[in-house]
Amino acid sequence: MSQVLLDVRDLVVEFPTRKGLVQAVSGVSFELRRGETLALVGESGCGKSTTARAVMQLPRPTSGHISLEGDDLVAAGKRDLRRLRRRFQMIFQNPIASLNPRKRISEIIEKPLKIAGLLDAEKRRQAVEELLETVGLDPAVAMDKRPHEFSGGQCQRISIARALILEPDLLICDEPVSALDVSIQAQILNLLEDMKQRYDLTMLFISHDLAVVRNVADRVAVMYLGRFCEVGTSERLFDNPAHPYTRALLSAIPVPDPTVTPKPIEMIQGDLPSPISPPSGCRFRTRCPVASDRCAAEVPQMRDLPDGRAVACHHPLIGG
Amino acid sequence: MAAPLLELTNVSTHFHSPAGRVRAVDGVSVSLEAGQTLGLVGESGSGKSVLARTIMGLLPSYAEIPEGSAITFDGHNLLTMDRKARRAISGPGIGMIFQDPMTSLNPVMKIGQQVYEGMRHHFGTSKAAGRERAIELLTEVGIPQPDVRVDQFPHQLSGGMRQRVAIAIALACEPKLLIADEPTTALDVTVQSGILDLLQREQRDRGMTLILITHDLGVVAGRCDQVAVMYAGGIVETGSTRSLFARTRMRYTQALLDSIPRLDRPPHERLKSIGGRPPNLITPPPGCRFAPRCAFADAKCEAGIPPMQADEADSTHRFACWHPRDPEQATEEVA
Amino acid sequence: MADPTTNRPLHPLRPTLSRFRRMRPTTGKSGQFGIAFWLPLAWLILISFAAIFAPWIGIQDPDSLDFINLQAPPNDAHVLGTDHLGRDVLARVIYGARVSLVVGFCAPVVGMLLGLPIGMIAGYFGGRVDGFIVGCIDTFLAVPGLVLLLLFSLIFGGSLLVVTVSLGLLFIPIFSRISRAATLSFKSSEFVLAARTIGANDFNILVRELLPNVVLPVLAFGLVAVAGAIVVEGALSFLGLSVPAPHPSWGGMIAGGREHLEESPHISVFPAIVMFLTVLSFNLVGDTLRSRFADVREAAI
Amino acid sequence: MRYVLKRVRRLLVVIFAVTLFTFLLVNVLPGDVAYDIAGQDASEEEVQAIRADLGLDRPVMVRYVEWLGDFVQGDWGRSFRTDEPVVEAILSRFPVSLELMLVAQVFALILAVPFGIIAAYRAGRTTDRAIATAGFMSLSIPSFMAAILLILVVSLNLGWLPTSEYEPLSAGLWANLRAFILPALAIAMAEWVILMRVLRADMIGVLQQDYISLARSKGLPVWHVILRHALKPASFSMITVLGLQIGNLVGGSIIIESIFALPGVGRLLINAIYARDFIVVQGVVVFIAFAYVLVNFIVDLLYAVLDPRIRTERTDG
Repeated sequence: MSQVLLDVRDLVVEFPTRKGLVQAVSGVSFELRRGETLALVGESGCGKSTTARAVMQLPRPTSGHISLEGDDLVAAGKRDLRRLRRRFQMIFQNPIASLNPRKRISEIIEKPLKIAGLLDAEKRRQAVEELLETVGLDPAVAMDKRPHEFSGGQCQRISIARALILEPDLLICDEPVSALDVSIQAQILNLLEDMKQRYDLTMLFISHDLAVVRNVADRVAVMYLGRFCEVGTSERLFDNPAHPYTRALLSAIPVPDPTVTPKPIEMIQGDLPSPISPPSGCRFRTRCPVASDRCAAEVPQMRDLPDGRAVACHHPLIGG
Repeated sequence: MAAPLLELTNVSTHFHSPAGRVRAVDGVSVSLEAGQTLGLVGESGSGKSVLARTIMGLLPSYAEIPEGSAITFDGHNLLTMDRKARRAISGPGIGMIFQDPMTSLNPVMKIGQQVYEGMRHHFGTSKAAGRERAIELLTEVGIPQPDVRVDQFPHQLSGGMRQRVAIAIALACEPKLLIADEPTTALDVTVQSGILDLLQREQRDRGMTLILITHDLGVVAGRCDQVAVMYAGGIVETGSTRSLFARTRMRYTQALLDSIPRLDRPPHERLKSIGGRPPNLITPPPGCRFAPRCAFADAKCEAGIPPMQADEADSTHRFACWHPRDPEQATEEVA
Repeated sequence: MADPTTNRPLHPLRPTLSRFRRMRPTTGKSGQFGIAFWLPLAWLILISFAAIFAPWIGIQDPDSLDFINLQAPPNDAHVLGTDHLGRDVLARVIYGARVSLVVGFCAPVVGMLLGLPIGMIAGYFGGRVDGFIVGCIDTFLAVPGLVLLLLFSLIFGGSLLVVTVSLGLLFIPIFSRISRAATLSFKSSEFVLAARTIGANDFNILVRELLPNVVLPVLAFGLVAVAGAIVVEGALSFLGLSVPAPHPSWGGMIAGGREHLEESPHISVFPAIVMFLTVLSFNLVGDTLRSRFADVREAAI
Repeated sequence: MRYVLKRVRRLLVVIFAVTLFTFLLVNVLPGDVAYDIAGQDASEEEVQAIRADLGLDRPVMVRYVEWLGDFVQGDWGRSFRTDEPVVEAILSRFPVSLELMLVAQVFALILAVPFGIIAAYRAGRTTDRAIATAGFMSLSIPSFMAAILLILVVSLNLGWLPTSEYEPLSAGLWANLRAFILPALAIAMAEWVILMRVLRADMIGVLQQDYISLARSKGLPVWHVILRHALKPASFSMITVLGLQIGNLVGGSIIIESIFALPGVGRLLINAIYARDFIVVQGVVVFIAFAYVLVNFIVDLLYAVLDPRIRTERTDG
């Protein structure tokens, strides 16, 4: 097995809000091996993006350890962190908003090099041109334009170029295709797959779309209200969910096939509980069809199932 | 065969802009019988929402509907009616649900009032009776504690609940036709299926006609009788849902279906993406609008607009393509 | 209303249609400015030209007294007539423009140079820094601007420099509010986050990422501020607290004609008209440019 | 409630800062009142005596603390010139300023609301542009110029509303009100445009919202949609601006009060400034600042009444 690149232990992120302290991420642990793609899935408010940003140290997490091949990111000082940032980069959900509207494309992409103090102007320009070509844009046309002259898909290509110019080890993708149309989405997903091969990337992929996740991920972690429900390889998890929430999510996805009648989802309808005062015990219990008294009393711990995945549930759907 | 409830004949909607005339909707013809559900599918910019607003009469002032367009609803031409008669149709005739429930409810008006306001205007219902009816409707759309919620403001509800309120508002005047414009796009996937189930139930129970606008072919597949696929302002393929999915003819429809990542495919499978991007609607390509992105396009496609033609097996299945896909053949190589 | 080809009077459009919004027809053809821009601009150029070259364009001495023609209505010798001391109104209006234009341009610049960084720092760093700056601005705003100006001019005496600088100080709160609001709106946008992920420091983000975006709305307000500064200077000189007499200024001339409104309204009315046209022109030109900037920004975001 | 307390605390801090700021401005900066009182021929000893008499020879912070102590007890000092207690001087003139500002804002609102609505509804069209142009012209007439023009045209040329003396309310409502019509118009001349433009901008934004489309899709008449659905959410910014303008009630009417000879606080202030009667200036400035902060505080609370989103958020918190 390849070595661990990113190790996250007991990550907690809290935000003060007007109504009280919100714990957006409550003790999440995972590791990411070199060359692997781990997807975090869940619905809005589950803490998946917060987790990704905590890994980016934007903002710094409340507690927990995050180490990138032995370098502790949480403990790193400002200066060290800035140096370490070269090795982990991020692309964002909104491709247009993530590019400064007042800057030229060439300035946007070369900025990481400039800040890192790498290469001279001529070499930087060359690097930008090569990378633009790699992500499928014509450098001659694109270099001197500004972001608003491009479509969403093209802007996402530019974002990818900016993230890759420092040749990072880890690429964090925060909902990179959810703002894009289906036909463009496929282009970007294919491009990410190509870049992963070419630059030997390890990816942390955040998405609410399970079909997209199925396509890109080696392993998947399902999140609900700040905690992991289930982590496993994408085949096992999708073909045979162990956590009732995973099953509910999967059953809710509409299938583009008229011969499949949509089934009612296996989850109690209702609102997401308030993250300020989450339910005791298992956080999913208020909407879980198989919840018992034990679920209210006792927080389910992550445990390994025989098939190699981990689930946090008192009544898993398989492997008891 | 009964006369259709809604019939669009050669409907176009153009926007005036300094850069030129934007042909947001261009020559759309489609008809819908009472009690049917039509799925209107397309990517952003395909004109599906503009078409909905054209039917509903909600276009901005710089829009123009060119001569020759006709929208017949229940025997009336909506485009030539006087304003007052047209308003009498909005509500009891046609109701609408919008995409984002966070912005489609008035933030400073009580939920109950928003529900019964239409009834008061059209039927002269009293306030007390309207409030009673609003509570009934809120119960019907699955809102817990409707007698409390009726006096609350929208921000006190979650997104899914607000969309249920929006449905109650649309249902209040018992419309014959309900247009739902991407009703679940802004919602989480587990909430989405609840809303779609509700819409489907109401449609069936009330014998209502429903137009479901979405970008998600999956949503359409399980819940619509008919599908119309839009691309760059026009309908490129329409037919019964079963036939359209089983015997896809138009190259764009097929490309769209192919580009969707699917749960039943293995991980890391290369997706069949569509190259390029949708055309500029100020100066659209002269021929087939999909031609610049189509793997099967040739000189003919670039020169002339393909006419609508019927599928051999099902005459209600119509499509606009010079080189339609052979539905009997499983996969095809690029010609 | 039976013609389906006419624009239906159905107004609102929704956010998803907003991509069409910037295509809304504007006055004239695209890329061109209408007459509501060129005419005021021409006036501004004319008045600036006259003010700059006042000594060389063959007008009379604004301070020379013509005792034969006291309060003379417009005539051949005095195109706009004379005031109660027999001074040429045209000459005084043109020399008065020097004061108005200098104060009008310089005061907003002073306000902008100080207000912009203050607002950006408050918006960017937030927390206590923001609380302190906003508190100071609130305090400053609670004292009426005209009162402050009056105090300043009493304490330091009325001179062009004092008026310009103190008026400039008054513009600080407005400019810092605008730049603070703009900074706040851009601060949490993803491109700033992206800059952080590549290790940019606060200074770099403020100057390279935020400033180019914040400066646009601030500049757009600048021309409107010029109009405002001319008005306030006019009010000050009307009260006799701007540049000292007998130096001509528009407000002072309007005030000077007050006593003779009934028999010689031209003494007040001509400077009033010139001042009105100048303020109007700055407002119109500023508004056109501002909506143009806003369009650019809207298209860019 | 916690929200209100927080606002009150903030209000007190600003008031305190204003008193300090004003006191320092008036006392530290050059220009000594003792010389003025003593007159030009006074000897240095006489001046020193006056300074000692007024307590001006002590350190400024000591004087500030003393003044603040008296101030909170309601003793704002006496005018150097007239010996009138400052508090009484202000309170006796305040109703005039208040009435002037209220009448002016009523005029401004009468113009701003209908024109703002029409301009927003016809945004980009001829009507909108006509209103915008008229607004720009009106905005470009400074209030002192408007005052002169109104006197010239309305009083002198047309002979209506001769520039009349101020009469107290006891002299009859019309006699009292007519003195305010021209001055209020002069103030409203620019202010209605500001209100109108704020309302128009917000109204355009609101009219683009989906909830307006939803209201229209119910088949409601346009006027109903505008008045019942759009006006309330579109008027929040306008109310803020209105609050700022009313809060600025004295600062905005100093010149107008002196042109029309209205015995308001503004005239008191300007006369005190000319007379270098700094104890009065100080009192009036603090009073004005207090009024300004207080009105803004009230507007903030008003928001909570008007906007249910804020109301529940704040009671929840």
